Amino acid sequence: MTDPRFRLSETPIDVAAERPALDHAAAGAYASFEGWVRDHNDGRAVHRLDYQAYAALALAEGEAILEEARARFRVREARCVHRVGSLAIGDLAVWVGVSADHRGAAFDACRWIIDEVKRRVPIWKNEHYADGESGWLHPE
Amino acid sequence: MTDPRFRLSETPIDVAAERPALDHAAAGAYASFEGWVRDHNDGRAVHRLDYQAYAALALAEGEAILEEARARFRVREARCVHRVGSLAIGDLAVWVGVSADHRGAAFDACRWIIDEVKRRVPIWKNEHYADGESGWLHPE
Amino acid sequence: MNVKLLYFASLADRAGRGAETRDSAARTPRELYAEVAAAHGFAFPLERLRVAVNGAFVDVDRPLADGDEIVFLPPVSGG
Amino acid sequence: MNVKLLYFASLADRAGRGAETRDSAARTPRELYAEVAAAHGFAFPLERLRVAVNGAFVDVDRPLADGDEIVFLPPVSGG
Repeated sequence: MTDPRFRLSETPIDVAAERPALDHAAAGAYASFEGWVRDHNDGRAVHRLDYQAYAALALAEGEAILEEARARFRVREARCVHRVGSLAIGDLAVWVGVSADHRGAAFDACRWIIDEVKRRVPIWKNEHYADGESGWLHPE
Repeated sequence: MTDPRFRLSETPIDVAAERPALDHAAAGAYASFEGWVRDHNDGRAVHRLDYQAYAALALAEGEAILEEARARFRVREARCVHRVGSLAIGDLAVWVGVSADHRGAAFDACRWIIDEVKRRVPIWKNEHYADGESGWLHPE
Repeated sequence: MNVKLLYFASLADRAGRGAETRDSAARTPRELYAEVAAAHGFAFPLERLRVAVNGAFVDVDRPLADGDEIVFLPPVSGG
Repeated sequence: MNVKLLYFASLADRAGRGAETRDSAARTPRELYAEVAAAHGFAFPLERLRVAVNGAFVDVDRPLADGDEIVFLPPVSGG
């Protein structure tokens, strides 16, 4: 079993610890994306949020996305870690890192990966609002 | 005098130390780019390289690029640090970080900034090849 | 036939549980969803859900087998 | 008129120095480049260079003044 490229984490994501897996002597470019918990959404003040995952399928689908990215783009390595559990404003919710020989491929792959993760991976966000309400987000 | 957004560094860039300047409670997205020293270029094995800058103008031009990015894109903050001096394979040569409310603006601004830095900022690369030769790069 | 269902996010809230085992005559996920939507008052039309059986996405008209683990996935919001 | 020139990258290698002060009759950067290119054997046509005077990019036909610091910038390769 090889080291998984997509992971779920119940504890804070340590970006510095993820980085060595992306190092490659031939790679001149590294692009990364981080999703942070915002203090607002759709005009409502957000206090904190929870992420819930259907873990077995999330891991399989995340891994499939990263494999697809490696086939579609000229990249050396690509990784993603997504938080689950309870997060506060400013916390890192998701990290994507891509290394490539050239910057175009690194940017393109990184953006494609986060778009696909948000579209396909079974993870749901429950936002807790300043007014005490909360709600699971199910985008149209 | 405000904290400069663009800097030159004669010592290794500490990405973790740069990050707090980009934090913003309203920012849900952070995109970054890192340029690493590759072990090859145009088919030649590269051993190490030197970056030389016309520092006064590089700082002014870099700062202008970051100000332009903040005017062009809906971003919260944008920063860049470029190394000067002697670097080895795998060393971080340039870092760009952008925070924004949404990921589209973060990616677009990050990519635009590195493209402009490479096009406009007076910094030159001297590559030292495995065969003992070296040469300043002056792209067409 | 016995099937196991897992519920996530607003479906879990509405069902008041994260999982249940049902004795069902449903032959497909489509028939099973009609049954559990009526039982728990799920508001999502099936078209807005994806279906997974035993940890893989499947078509809603694929036959079910005894012991299958079925998940109706509401639109995701990770990232 | 006295002007100071800074040289970078391959121009510095070719000139064998990073800076020099010249007593020149050149009225513009264009005229000054013709003079220093002949003196040091610079191969770049002026069209491939950018010109900075006193730390800011300028047009090659802008008048020079006594004491100006002039830089002819070869194509950059940072990043």
